[in-house]
Amino acid sequence: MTTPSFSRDEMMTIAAARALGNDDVCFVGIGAPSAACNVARLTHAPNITLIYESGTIGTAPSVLPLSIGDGELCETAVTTVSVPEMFRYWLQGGRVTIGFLGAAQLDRFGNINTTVIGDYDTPTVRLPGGGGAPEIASSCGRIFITMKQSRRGMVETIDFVTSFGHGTGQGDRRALGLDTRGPTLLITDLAIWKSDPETGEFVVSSLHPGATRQAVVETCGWTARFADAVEDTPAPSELELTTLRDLKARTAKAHGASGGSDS
Amino acid sequence: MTTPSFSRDEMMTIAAARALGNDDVCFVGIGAPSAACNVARLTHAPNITLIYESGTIGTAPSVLPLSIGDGELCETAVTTVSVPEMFRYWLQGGRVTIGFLGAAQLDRFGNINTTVIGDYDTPTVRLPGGGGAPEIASSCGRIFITMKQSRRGMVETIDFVTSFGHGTGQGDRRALGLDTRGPTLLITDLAIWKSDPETGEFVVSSLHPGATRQAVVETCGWTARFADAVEDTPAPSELELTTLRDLKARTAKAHGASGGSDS
Amino acid sequence: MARFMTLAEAMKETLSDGDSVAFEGFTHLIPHAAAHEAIRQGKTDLTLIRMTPDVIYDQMIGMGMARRLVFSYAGNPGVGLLRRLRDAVENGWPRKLEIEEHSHAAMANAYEAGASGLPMAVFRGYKGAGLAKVNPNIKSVTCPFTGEVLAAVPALRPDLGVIHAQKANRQGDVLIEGIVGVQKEVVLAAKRSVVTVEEVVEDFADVHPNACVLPRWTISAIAVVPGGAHPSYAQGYYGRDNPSYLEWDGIAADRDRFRAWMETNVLQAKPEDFADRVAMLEKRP
Amino acid sequence: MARFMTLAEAMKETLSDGDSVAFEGFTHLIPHAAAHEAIRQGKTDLTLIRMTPDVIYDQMIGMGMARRLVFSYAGNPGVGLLRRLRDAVENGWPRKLEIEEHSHAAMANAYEAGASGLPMAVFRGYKGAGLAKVNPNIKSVTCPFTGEVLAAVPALRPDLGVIHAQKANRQGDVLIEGIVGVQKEVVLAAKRSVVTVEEVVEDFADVHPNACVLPRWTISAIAVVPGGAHPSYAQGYYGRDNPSYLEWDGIAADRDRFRAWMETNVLQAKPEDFADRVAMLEKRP
Repeated sequence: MTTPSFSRDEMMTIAAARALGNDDVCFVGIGAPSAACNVARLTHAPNITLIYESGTIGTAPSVLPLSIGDGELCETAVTTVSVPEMFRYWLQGGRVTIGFLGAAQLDRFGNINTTVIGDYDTPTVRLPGGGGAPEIASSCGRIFITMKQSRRGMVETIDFVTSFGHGTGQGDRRALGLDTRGPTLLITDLAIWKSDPETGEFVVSSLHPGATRQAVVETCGWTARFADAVEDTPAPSELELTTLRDLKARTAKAHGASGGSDS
Repeated sequence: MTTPSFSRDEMMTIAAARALGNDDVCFVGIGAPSAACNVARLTHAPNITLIYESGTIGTAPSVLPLSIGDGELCETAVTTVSVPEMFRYWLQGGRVTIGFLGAAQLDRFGNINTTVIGDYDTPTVRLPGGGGAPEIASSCGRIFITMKQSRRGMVETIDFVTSFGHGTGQGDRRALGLDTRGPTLLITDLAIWKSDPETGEFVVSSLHPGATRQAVVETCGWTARFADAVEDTPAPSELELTTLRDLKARTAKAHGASGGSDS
Repeated sequence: MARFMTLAEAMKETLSDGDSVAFEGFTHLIPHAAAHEAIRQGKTDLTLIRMTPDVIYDQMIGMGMARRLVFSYAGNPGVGLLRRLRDAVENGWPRKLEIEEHSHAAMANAYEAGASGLPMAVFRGYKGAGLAKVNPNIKSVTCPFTGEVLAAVPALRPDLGVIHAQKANRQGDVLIEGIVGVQKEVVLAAKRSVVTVEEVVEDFADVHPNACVLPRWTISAIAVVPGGAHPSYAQGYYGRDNPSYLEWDGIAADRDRFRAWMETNVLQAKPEDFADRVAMLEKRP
Repeated sequence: MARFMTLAEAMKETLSDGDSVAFEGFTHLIPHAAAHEAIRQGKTDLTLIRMTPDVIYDQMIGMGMARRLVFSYAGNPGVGLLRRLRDAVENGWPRKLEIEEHSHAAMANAYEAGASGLPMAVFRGYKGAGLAKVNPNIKSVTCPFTGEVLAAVPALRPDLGVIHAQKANRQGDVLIEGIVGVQKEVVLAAKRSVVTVEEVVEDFADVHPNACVLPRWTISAIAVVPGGAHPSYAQGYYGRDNPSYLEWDGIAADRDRFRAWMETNVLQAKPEDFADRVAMLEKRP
């Protein structure tokens, strides 16, 4: 077994960064990979607009925030607005092209649970809840989801629909009056999954270096589908990796050894 | 005939100023007597809060503005907010104790017309319209009206209800779900009129120096009612008159000879 | 994404005959230069939207450019009535003008709803007011929690929003300070937007974090037009030219005098002329 | 009208058992000192309202002060779950906690509606979301113009709103800068309000005209508590004390350790202690 020059976590973050473009307006909610967004900004997408739900618009932090409301976000932002304005004018106003969400539980249709494990009224585990996710999922042009693969996280049926993806398949969004595209991309530590335009299901479209089909299947609670032609995710470039590691190093230095959490 | 040491206009403005208190939050709409509000602020009510609908809160102009959005209002304000916020948080929020309104036509129940003379669709005279008046009339704690008396302005029936006073009498406001008091005071160049708590009609409660019952009756298009005990409005004090005249002089100097309009 | 261009290019690219357009400004920062450019380009059949149509809409209406007016207070601020508007409403000159009339609260809420991507604005208003009887776009919704009946009006979503602002930075972000009115809302509510600015600066490094800034990607076109708000004012740049507002009352009182004034001061003029018009005005802090 | 008083007096005068209260702050300016004072005063049966209940609500819930929680995201920012809150919801310790759960958009809109004097907030939300099925306070209204069905939630009108801000002037006006969250809205929406501030200054003469300022007559009580947001931060005064947030995860994990920590650091402490806690923190620009 060779020691890779990068970790799975790093690959996941860099694959997510690559999916972002210069013209994107990206809503970085709680739990979302602000590392990915900032790597994109520091590499191929210098003009990307990053919005954190605390009200900071067009922010460009030199270190990763520990929370979605760190002072650095405000200090480097184009403008900082109130939270009601953020949700009314900016998110609901339809100005955000990409919303990033994480998940405690995810199903194959991109429906997400971050509310409870077990029954809502008598939960086994009370999770933090949805925060901005229900409206991020409906108002952003597209939704990107990032999470590490596990059978506990990627499940056949989620316990609670915190935010709506494609419901039980394509067409469900339109039936609810949603004209945004919903989850189109799932980036894990093993693969890139894309939403099938016909069924709304996530389908593996690219495997990260070193990841196998078997590893994907074994760490996924639903029956994983693969595209006809599964591609190989290019390994992180020198620039990508250096940018990410420098960002993490600056963050650790600024916040102490504990720094660098994405939430 | 003696020459009074003050004009009827000055008496009207000063009588209106006296009706305002230190704790009042006063919404000074278009056409309203900002002279009265500022005389109050410069004499007995230094802590009165003046709000202009342009968004300026707690303003303290040294000269009278020519418009409700003069720069001086912003420069001297505690804060300046957007116009949507002004109408949502501040006016609709129920924070304004007194709204000042003027009128092209007024009836005895404090209903006001500033929209059209004649029919709405084929008007004889197209007036500017209501601006903030419809919601000022409903959202402020009390409404004070100032106008010069004339049979053309104080009429039996107004052509259009721009803003609602007491409708056809007391009880009509409550029937509409309004829990504010509506017009309680009418200050003219001849008299102070108060709203009868029983009928909602304006009743003359005080005659200005030199004004007679006959003059009031002759310049009012409805049958004027007088209180059982009609008082004499005290003549302007030296301080009141000096304050008003200094304000007007500063205003004329700042804006040129044309300055000093209240609208 | 904001592109810097001349005012002539900006209005040509963004405004078409038949469009709905809001030239907004609340006494402060009224986009006179942009309105004059639209007049020079002879745009027609417009639906003009504005809380406080004043001199510029009196001019556009008098030139016969407007098919319809959506508004809440039509006056010459500090002076009185708008005489070209009156002539259009009372006499149909130079053409008939449809009007949709609201209160300030309704218009402000309707812009806010437009900026918020909502189809309607909900507020407590129009209680007992005559406008609710003559304007079919004033409806109501009932609160499902309290049963209270609230007013509802359609959101305003103009094809084009036009404002004047103090400055842009090189990236195209726009800063508005002082009486900010509904300017942010109209840009966010509109499908396209044009902003004229007094100047372009390198960056906004020292600006207050909560100042009113429109990010570059919310704006279609920026044109640098010093003095472009004249005879309105631009806080920090120049004061209000009150005599011009008073003078307008006389100009607008007579159809021929109006036409002659427009020919000289608008049709034969250029955006660059605005800088001269404010040169002698007191600089406001 | 704002009156200056001690924090102990302010909380005693404004908060009663059984009240609904919102201690608001969005990562920035969280009113820790005020929450600790409420804990010392042993208030009980409270309905706690907040978009992002974090450490202070974990503490109040762990002390058994809360009957009900209205919220949209319950986490320790940058760290993880709230262990006292979980213990209350999952095990009813130290008492059962009713919850009313919303999304951020709903809560932000509900505060905005409260500040606006409306009975409800209307927004486009909860489409397909599970909360709409379990929270009876999520209803809908239909747009009378387009037929679109929009979400409606009751306005938030707490008995008391509590915030921390950078400064007050001598007259009692309050200035909030940076990430302003829903702080203005909660003060305007609440029946009574308490503001703790870092300092009192003579006046705000040099402040930006559109900065977030709460006029004195919108506030009930102001208490000067330097460091009163610790371990949250106050832009311009001190940075966030991240280790304290991490430490909380361990403290809250164990009921006994929690009780002991509260005894030492809250029950036996004073508002004045907060100044010491931020003395060593980096000053943020």
